[in-house]
Amino acid sequence: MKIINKSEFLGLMEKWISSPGLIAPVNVAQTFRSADKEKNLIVFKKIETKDEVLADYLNTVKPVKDFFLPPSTVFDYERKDEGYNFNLSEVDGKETIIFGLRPCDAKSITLLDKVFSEDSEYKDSNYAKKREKTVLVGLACTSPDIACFCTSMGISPFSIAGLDALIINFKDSYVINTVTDKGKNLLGSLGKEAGREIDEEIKTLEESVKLKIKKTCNTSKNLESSFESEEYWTKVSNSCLSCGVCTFLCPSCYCFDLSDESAKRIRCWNGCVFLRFALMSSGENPRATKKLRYRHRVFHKFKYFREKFGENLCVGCGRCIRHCPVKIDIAEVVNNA
Amino acid sequence: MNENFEPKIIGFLCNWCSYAGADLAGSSRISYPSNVRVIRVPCSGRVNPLFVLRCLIKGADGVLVSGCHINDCHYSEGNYHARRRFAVLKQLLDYLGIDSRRFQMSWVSAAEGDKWAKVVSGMVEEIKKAGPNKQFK
Amino acid sequence: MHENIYLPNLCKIEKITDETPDVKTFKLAFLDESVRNNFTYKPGQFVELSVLGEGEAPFCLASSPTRRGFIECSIKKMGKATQAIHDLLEEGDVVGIRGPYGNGFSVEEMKGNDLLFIAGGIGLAPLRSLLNTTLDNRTDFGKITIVNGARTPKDLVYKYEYETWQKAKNTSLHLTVDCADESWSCMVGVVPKALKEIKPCCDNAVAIICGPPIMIKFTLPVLIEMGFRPEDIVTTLERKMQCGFGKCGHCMVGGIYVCKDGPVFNYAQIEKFKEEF
Amino acid sequence: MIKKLQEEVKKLLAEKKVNMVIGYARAGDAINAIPYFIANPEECGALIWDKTCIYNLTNYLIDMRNKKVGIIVKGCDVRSVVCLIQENQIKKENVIVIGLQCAGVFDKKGAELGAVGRERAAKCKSCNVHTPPLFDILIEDKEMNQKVLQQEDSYKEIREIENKSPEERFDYWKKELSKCIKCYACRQVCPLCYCPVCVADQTMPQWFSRSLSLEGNFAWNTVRAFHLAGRCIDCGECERVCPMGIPLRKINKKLEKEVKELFGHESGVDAEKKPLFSTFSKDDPEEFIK
Repeated sequence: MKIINKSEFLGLMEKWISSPGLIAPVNVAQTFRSADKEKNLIVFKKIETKDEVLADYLNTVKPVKDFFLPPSTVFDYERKDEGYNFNLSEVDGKETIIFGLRPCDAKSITLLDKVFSEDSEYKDSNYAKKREKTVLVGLACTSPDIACFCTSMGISPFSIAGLDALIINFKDSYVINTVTDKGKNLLGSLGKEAGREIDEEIKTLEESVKLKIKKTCNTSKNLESSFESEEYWTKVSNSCLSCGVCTFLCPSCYCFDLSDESAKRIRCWNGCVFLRFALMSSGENPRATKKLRYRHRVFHKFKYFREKFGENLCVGCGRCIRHCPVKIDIAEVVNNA
Repeated sequence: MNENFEPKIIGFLCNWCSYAGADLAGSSRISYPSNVRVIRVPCSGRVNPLFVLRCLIKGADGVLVSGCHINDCHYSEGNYHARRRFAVLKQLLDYLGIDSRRFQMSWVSAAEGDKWAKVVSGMVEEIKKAGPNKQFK
Repeated sequence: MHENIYLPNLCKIEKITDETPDVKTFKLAFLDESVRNNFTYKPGQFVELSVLGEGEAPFCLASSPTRRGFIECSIKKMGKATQAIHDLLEEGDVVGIRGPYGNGFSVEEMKGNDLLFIAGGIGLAPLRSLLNTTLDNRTDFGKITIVNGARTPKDLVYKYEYETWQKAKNTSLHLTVDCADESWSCMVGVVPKALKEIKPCCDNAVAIICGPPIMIKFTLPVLIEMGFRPEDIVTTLERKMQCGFGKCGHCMVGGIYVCKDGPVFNYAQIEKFKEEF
Repeated sequence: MIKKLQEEVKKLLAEKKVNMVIGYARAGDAINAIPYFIANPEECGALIWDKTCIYNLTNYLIDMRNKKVGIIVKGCDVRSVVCLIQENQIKKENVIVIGLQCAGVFDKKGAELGAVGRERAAKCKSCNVHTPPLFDILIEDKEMNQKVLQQEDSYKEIREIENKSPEERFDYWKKELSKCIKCYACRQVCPLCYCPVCVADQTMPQWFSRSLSLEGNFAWNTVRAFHLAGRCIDCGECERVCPMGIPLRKINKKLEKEVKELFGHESGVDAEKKPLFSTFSKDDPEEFIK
């Protein structure tokens, strides 16, 4: 690990704004809710000036998947004499740095990689190109809230899975932990060796932050037995509104919708909790009730994805609990299944 | 405003009065600007505010809804409903920042060919002042 | 296959035949020479046909891979995309084709068995692809029985091929309709009832069913009663599909992506799906 | 107050007058409240009532149209029950309304942190229905009557926006509405958004773009607000649930103000009155018509 004082690091960040381009969490709240005193709406945004970048925040509302799997135009086309010619909205392949994402978002990117870039047969070329061209510089999480449960999902507030480098806010300086070679050639040459006792302090700091996380999610439990229990899943999904908040804000939910409009094909987000997600044009809907839909969401995250890829499709970031209009708690649902 | 800007105006004309009025204006050779693309509807009450919204958002420079005068309506209450509906829509569009001159409403009976010409030329003048609708490009 | 998995290949519509008032069969040829030559597929696979600007929808390939140079899709007017296909497309127009997707029928394993084709309405399309493939190398397969049901006589598709199927070696064709009209001479009644009358023998036989879920639901027990083993009953699952390559999530049944791991499953696999299909 | 509420609900369920009661219960994190569906009388102990009970539960009546249901409502929520009855979506004899006298609930942040003394929700500052206008059973709040509940002018922010110039207004709304991610939480939470197929989901015809372009977002939020003109009862749920913090109430309140000024119509007050757009009056204003 290396250590560098804050002002030097911020100076470096300013350089990033111009050279490869920097994306970081910014508070874009203009008038959040008409009466809320705290005006905070934190999202990833392209940075123009240095002071926009936030130092202390819990997490962004929209996860970093919004950058890799954005709701966007896939291609547009115009008629040619014999047919059509397509102009693909290709990724411009420009280098970018994403700073300030939390370890839970970074872990979710490794889960999305399994579906979109590591699938040899059907690889999403745009996604893969963006992944190559982007350097993920995470910021360790020091103040989790009651909805976080990343520790039960195999990661921790300081974990480096999916990151190219991790920055830890340590007293009055930053500790840099470079992970991949992308991270190394961006930050490798910086700061001086941290030395053993700082490593120890970082460890204890990590343990103390871990203790702050009270919520647990028992993922080793075999959900299979509860699949049939009509009564449990009805009780749990009774208050669900079938809106898209949990699936859209979830960093690892990747279901999408392809649709054609006037002169372009667009891909936008979709979620299995919507009523019309599995509705067929013949009018049949295999998942017509809230119970079936919510049960499918939980099983896809905590059973089906694990059977196929070996890991749960959840990183414990707590967004779906924090932003659910009726406070449905997925960790509780899994624990009591 | 550049002079050669020809606004595109969508006109929803009720079949029994305004459409006949416009037809009368044509047959009695009254000259008026030809910017209004007329869509014939059974009654001004048939016009769904969604049509007006979709026209404006898709880039039309102006929308005109024209129907029978009050208690001339062939279906007796179509224009009452339209009047109430579009009074609210006009306020909403204005509140959200869409230039209020872009959506207008008028009563033109089957005998008022000249009034139709006046309404159209008046509206074209105003939309020319308002300029092309680039808000949603 | 394009580098971008969402990009379709362009196809020209060579021929449109009206099968029934709401079903049309489109004969398509790829514009791009190289694609036309090495576009290979298995019976039972499907393609995503898109009318650019209107919409895209999955359709099974009704033509047999043994007859090269063109592909055929039979399309019933149901939703937005199919409405656009039926109303806007004429011969000579260009459509987009993505695919082939899905696992298709495992023709190799069916070699040497008797085949029982059970089709309901537009369900005959994927079976026609398999049927013509088996007829083109007829000697590899045993006895073929075809049971084709529809609601009314004018809902029967591919009438022009019944002749050739009837006359093929060791093949019997049985037609049945739910409600007949005056010109109807063959059986009347739903497919399960017709099956009971025909009583196909079940040893060393594979049953392939395709049609509306209601028909599959009532035909399966009849087949089990007749002694067909669940592994020998093959059917296609109907689900909403959009991407076709196991990512968009619309077609999931349990942990299975029907578009990529299916749509052809045998009944033993389907029983394991906890979610009722 | 909670004791009395629990007894009333237990009595209702025991006498089989209703087969389910919808109320509030404490969430797993012991801070938030969650909607709670009770079928057997023993579970009434879990019922709670305090400032974190911010949800408008009438939304769940829509999927229970043919069952006899008891519902626990605050003053502002019960107006949506009246609206639903007005629009023949639910039959009054199927619903038993348990009204609560309410002195105001937390705003979204307050409800999540459960902090005492946290700011009251904006809608409560200008609330004039502390005692529900319609109820079958009323649960009084003894201390509430003494408190002087001052009433702010609820259209203050609306006037601020009205005084801006059209360009400024468009820029303000363009910035706000471009944040929308079309999760449709505002539609799913609203008790008066019950269309089987929403205009936004229709494909034949597809009214406006599904993409998050300015055109798509503007169209969606405008149509949603217009469909609630003269119906919205200002329960504030749409603004509360919006994850992107778009001030949706400011659009609905504007329409509520216009509808009151133009036609003197107030939503959800009297069950016999016809909804705004299904009737008309001879002397509706028409100076905007040429």
